[in-house]
Amino acid sequence: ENGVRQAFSNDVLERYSRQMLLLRFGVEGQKRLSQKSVLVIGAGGLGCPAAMYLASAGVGRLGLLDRGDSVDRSNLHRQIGHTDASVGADKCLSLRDSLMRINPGSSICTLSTGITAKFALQLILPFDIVLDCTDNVESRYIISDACAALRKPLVSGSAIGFEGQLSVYCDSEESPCYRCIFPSPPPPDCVGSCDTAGVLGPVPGVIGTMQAVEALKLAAEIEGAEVCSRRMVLYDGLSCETRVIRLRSRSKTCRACGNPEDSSQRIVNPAEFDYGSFTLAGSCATPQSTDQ
Amino acid sequence: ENGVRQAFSNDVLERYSRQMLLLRFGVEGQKRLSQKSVLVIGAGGLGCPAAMYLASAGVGRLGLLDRGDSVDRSNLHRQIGHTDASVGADKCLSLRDSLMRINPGSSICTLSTGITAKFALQLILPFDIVLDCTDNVESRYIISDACAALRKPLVSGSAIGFEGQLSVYCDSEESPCYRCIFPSPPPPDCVGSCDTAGVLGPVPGVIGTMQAVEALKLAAEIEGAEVCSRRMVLYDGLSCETRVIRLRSRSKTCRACGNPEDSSQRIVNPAEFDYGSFTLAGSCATPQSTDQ
Amino acid sequence: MTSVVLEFSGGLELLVDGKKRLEQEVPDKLTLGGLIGWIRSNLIKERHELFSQGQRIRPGVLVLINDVDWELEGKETYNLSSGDCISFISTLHGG
Amino acid sequence: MTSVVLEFSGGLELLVDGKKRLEQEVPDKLTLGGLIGWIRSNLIKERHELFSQGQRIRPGVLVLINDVDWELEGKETYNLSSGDCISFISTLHGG
Ligand SMILES: [Zn+2]
Ligand SMILES: [Zn+2]
Repeated sequence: ENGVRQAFSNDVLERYSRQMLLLRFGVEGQKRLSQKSVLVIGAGGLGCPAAMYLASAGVGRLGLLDRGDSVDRSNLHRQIGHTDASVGADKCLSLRDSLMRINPGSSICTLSTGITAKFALQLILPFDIVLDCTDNVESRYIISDACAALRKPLVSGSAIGFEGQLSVYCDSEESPCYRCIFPSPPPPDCVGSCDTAGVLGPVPGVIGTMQAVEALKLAAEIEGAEVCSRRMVLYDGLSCETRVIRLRSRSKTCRACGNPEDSSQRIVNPAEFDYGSFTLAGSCATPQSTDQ
Repeated sequence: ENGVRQAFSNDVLERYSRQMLLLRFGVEGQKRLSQKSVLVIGAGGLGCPAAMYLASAGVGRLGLLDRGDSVDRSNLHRQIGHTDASVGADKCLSLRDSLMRINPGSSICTLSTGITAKFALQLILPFDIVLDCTDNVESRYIISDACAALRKPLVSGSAIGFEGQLSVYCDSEESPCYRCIFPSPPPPDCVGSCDTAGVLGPVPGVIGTMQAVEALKLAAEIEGAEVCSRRMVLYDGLSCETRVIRLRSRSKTCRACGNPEDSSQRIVNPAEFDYGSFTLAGSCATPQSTDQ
Repeated sequence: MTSVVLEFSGGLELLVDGKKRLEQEVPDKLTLGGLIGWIRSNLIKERHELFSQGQRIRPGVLVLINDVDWELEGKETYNLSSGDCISFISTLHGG
Repeated sequence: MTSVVLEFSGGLELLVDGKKRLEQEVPDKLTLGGLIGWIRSNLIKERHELFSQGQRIRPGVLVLINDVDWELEGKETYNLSSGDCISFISTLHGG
């Protein structure tokens, strides 16, 4: 009891009491959580609820990284971390304001440069856990390759229309990275976006909130928790069907996290890989590579 | 195109454009949504995200009903519609403020009396769709009995610890009500609460956000949508497992929505039913009734 | 003996050492009511009333036979077969 | 003919008239690669390249054989059996 009071102020004890009550979480879980840092990449439909629940729960340090977009009114039907008054403002700063309103003690750093291949390792290195809340194929490969190189656990979410998907990569020796599962990129004309195909607001909300659950299990090292690695959650909001599918393990020949036969194929640092050509090469008009 | 511009202002067109882009939603779905009213009962861990996504999406009229609690700091780790500055304020008003920040055009009425048997029919009658975001057995029976009497679709969510459940009741002739599935209440000492057993913040978040998805399908009458009736979503955040189980249909002898053999057993109006004795009668020390 | 899978969730797993899924040998020719009584006597160490009163499951617990609501399968009278998966799900009320 | 269940999601259902689940008779003794070619020729009316190049599924599509990643089951060489459920899931990238 004395130890608890020494570690936490009364405000903190009260704020986090309902999760510290959980037997598997407890005071020790809260301590671990308060010492961890989480990077949320993308301040949109996935990143808003994910960051809101992580800041509320008392993650030690939260990083928000977005590509410098400003809040657009068309974001507001799903990006509940922004307000009408913040239309036109920088998304990272707008989301940070919302998080600070909920939990003024949060430690939040923001960067509006987006994730780039050149700086991916530097950007990710200072964090313990990474959330991919982005909306494009190129970012997903850059983030995964960097997490694979640094062996940082990556909680990846995506959503469009009425559907969402969630998976955790690189969280253990056996866990695959995104590239293990998707060695070749999809053809660019097969990729939809929420801005062109539309999305029902709470669908990315469900996935972003599940990303927060997975990140909290990793950060607080919750006893008996199983994160969603080598698995993928599929949520279809239209039919209200969910399933969890089993995925392959880490690939020994993965270019990012394994040892390809031709060692020059190994991606050691995303800065040295041409993501533009890679994702364009998936074009439907081009013969496919043989690894998918 | 002209018709669209006549029906909606530019602000509205922009705000809801990403859901109107959805083929099954479209302009007509947005119109239907803007003409519907939804009552969210409970402004806590489930009600906060549910109301935030419903207000953001442009539901015509939103009712917030809570039992007059004020915001406590221990709510803030999961109730993301409240802010640190609102600690001590009325929960309905605090949540309304957050919704108005997101969508200043929202039409929101609040009532801090809680749901009571005496006024259940009057409270629910003016709304098209009801969300049960409460945290106790008695409220769940009162709300369901009233929705059964009025044949109002009821989107019911619950969560505790690392687990959550979701189901839709009374949305069609074949749909059961809560009492069809649970004719007898659980013993009071078998019922946990988030305040005594604890809860991981984003777990009710996942369920509350799914409740918003179900309510939007009902309100916008989305073509081809299947709501979660005669089914229940189970989410276990600790293991990241989800499943959707099939439940029985409406019971012909249900006291709330059917015709019990002894017609005096029929609950026509919750005001005439003694919920206190009913939920206490479930005590483990008492012989069970024969209907479960 | 008959081999079945037993699943416990919604807090019921706390009655069986936190185990959410058990592969279990049970006596032959049990009905589901008989299985409930057998679990109460053999797997549950304390607070038995949180699970059942004899062969009657306590209110507030959903029972599934191979993922289907037992209400559709005869409830306590259902005859267990080898390989059956029986789920006991306590409903939640928090929020 | 062999009877299988085909599932399409993540947008692939749009290639087959919006159907997410199809019970389908297919020729006997197909491999999974053969099935992919058969679907491309028989079920898909336009934009075939969004599904496959011949018997090769397009990148970005997860294939499951009875709920298991096909990578664990021999991929295109897997021999279809009656009753198999084959799922084609396009991964999503939006957020
Ligand atoms: Zn890899
Ligand atoms: Zn009923």
